Amino acid sequence: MSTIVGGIFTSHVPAIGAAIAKGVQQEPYWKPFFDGFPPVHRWLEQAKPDVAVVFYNDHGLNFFLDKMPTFAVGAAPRYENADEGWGLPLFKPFEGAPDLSWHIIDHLVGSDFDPTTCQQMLVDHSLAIPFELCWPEAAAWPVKLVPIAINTVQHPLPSPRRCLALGRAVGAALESWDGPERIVILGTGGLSHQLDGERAGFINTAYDRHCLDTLGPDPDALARQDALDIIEQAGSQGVELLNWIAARGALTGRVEEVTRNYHVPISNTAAATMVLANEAPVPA
Amino acid sequence: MSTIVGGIFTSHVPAIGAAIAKGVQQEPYWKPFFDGFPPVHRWLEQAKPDVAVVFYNDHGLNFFLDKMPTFAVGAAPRYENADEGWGLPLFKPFEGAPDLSWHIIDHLVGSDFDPTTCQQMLVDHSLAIPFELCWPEAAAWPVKLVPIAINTVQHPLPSPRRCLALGRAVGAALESWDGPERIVILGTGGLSHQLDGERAGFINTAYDRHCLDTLGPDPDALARQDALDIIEQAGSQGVELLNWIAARGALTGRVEEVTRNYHVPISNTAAATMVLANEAPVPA
Amino acid sequence: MTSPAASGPAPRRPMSRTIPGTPIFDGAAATQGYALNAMCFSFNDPANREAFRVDEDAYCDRFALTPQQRRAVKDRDILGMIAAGGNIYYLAKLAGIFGLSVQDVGAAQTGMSVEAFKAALLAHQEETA
Amino acid sequence: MTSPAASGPAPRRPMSRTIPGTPIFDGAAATQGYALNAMCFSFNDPANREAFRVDEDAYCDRFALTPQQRRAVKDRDILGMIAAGGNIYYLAKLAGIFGLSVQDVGAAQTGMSVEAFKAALLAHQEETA
Ligand SMILES: [Fe+3]
Ligand SMILES: [Fe+3]
Repeated sequence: MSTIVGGIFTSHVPAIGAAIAKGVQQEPYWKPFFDGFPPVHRWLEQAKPDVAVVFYNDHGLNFFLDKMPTFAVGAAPRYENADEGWGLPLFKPFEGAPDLSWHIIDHLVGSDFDPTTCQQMLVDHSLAIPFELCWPEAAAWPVKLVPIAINTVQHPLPSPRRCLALGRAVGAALESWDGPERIVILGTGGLSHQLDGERAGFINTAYDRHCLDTLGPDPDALARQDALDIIEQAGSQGVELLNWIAARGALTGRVEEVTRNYHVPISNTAAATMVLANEAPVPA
Repeated sequence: MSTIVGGIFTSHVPAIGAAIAKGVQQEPYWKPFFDGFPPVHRWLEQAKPDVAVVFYNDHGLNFFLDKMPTFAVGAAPRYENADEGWGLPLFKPFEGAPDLSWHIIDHLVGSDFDPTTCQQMLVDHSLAIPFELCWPEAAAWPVKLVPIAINTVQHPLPSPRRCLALGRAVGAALESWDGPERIVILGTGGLSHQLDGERAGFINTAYDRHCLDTLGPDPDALARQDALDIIEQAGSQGVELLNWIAARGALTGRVEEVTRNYHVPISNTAAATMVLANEAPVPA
Repeated sequence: MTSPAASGPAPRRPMSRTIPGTPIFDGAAATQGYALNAMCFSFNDPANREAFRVDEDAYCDRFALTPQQRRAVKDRDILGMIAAGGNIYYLAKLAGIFGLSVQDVGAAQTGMSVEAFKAALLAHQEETA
Repeated sequence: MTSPAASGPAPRRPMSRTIPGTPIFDGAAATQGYALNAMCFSFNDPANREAFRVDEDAYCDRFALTPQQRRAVKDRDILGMIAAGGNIYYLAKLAGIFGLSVQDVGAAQTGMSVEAFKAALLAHQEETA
């Protein structure tokens, strides 16, 4: 029987990757953000996941508007990162878990979700930077990958309620998986930020704190907003919170907050990091 | 207010296109099939649709296994046919109805469907041949197009129940569309046939007749089977019946059979044609 | 286009339900067959069809076909291609290069002559009288 | 890659809800902006970035940008690109070619100096104390 060990939630700003590449994690601008990660590393050492199921959003690397999925599930034996337009150094490749991917896809389609399945898929910084943050200096990633991309780019976006339901269906699929794997869930992006329009630079620390406080104990409360409510409160790219909500849904047991960090700003973004451990409910 | 005039259901075997290109419609092999269409033409002359919403399946022209949607909705201003691998003559291009496409997509995502949206999309014989059959010798297609592709290629396939629900959600979207358009629904493919495996050549006329008898009055009965039940009864490609079931769902009123034709074989296929007129229920 | 397979195909998982003589192209088959299907998909482009005709081996190399897939392609063995993960919607494009109609393909898989296969199809006509 | 627009962009439909200063990239915007976004998507390939740098006009021609889109690109006018249907996730790739950081892009859209824009971001730090 597989085990869902918990969820890691973190921002994925490209500048974080640049800071890692330059080795400036201890400089005053960056230290308060990177200081959030030693507790994550200690938790990972004890949780020992073998597989990461990652809810993220593609930023125009693998998907374009000719074929724009609402939800896409990777089912490849291997995933590569690639140039996203800025010629930055590439991230290490990722080993897939296609059998588990197909198990999840079978379960999703059987539960009235309509995913796009991807047997070949490039993954961008929004998946790779959280890996760099979780497993710095790894020669190879210590976990296999099942990537699940959520459309946060083109409206209509899936509703927060639908994203939570997607996560819960993924969680149910993982619970019914026969393998011995220890599975960690990642949700990447956010929190509040806005890159476009006259409101560019918008940040809402009160809303972010509300989200951090609510995600663990009452995700349904976050799912009662619609996507435009989130955009109003968290900025146009703050809607990447959808990835967090979906990831939270995949934690099917009793969750407990292990660590959190919140620091403003990283680039244009209110950066947050949180770990929720997932304890299977004890049978009565 | 738009009007859903009815649904046209027909097989889409590539050989039909070849027969049209060769002008052999009146030869003994083909005549019983093409004889099914004059009543369709007469109905179309009176129904006068402006837009066709077409449920079909892509045969490896626009979609490959790298990005394989369960449901894909076109939202392009124009669609082209292209070489599907056999170098056959190409079909005329299709004018899109992007505003209506987006209205449908908004409604679908708002109703917990997870479509892939396609602003650029090639459409294959399974869409074009039914157009050729409905509007032979048209200099340009007299209807605009909203194409909706259903995955019938790679399992897990969407369930018949999900396809019927998809069609019903599309029908609800069309009913809430403010434009003056007269809309015809097309469902293409089937009926029983199987191209692959030791059971290739499988045809099941009793099951086909059951489907033709049931589709209009009781589509939910067809939707109580699962996709593998259909494959068992209708052959692996007979599962294109999913397109018919979805198209039937989009007929939201009282349906009445206008014409039907059933002829075996066309190529390896039991070929069927049916028109169901859609009468908006009279308000009490 | 290259195959995503890093270390050979995964073994096909057992299907929960089988329908005799009827391949189900599920995730396990799709994983196993990716290279072959990718090659077949490339045949939408006539230049690729020509390249295959000119040097079949080199073309199979380009898509990193598995030995099982190469053998089935070399032998024009449709059931072998399907057993190696090929999907009929893509294989149909390769069959076109080989000059095979869907009746030829059907006959080959059922072990019938093409005439017998066509006659069996026509025999259903009586049921529609 | 060519634009699918047969006869110019459709007019943007009115949004049912607006959030001041916050573009919503919906179907109407996506229809209007397809050519511009397709060009920006092409910049994932460094050879395309170089081709744009060498001859900007010719590159815009290749993607059949609308006059409104061309003008906004020529003027490095981010709000103009968005008004012409550009989506920030794709425009970010073009901004990279222009050597603009996300702070530069933010400052340009808000009418602030880059220093003032950065200072406004940093000012939120107090709220987290
Ligand atoms: Fe992001
Ligand atoms: Fe077909």
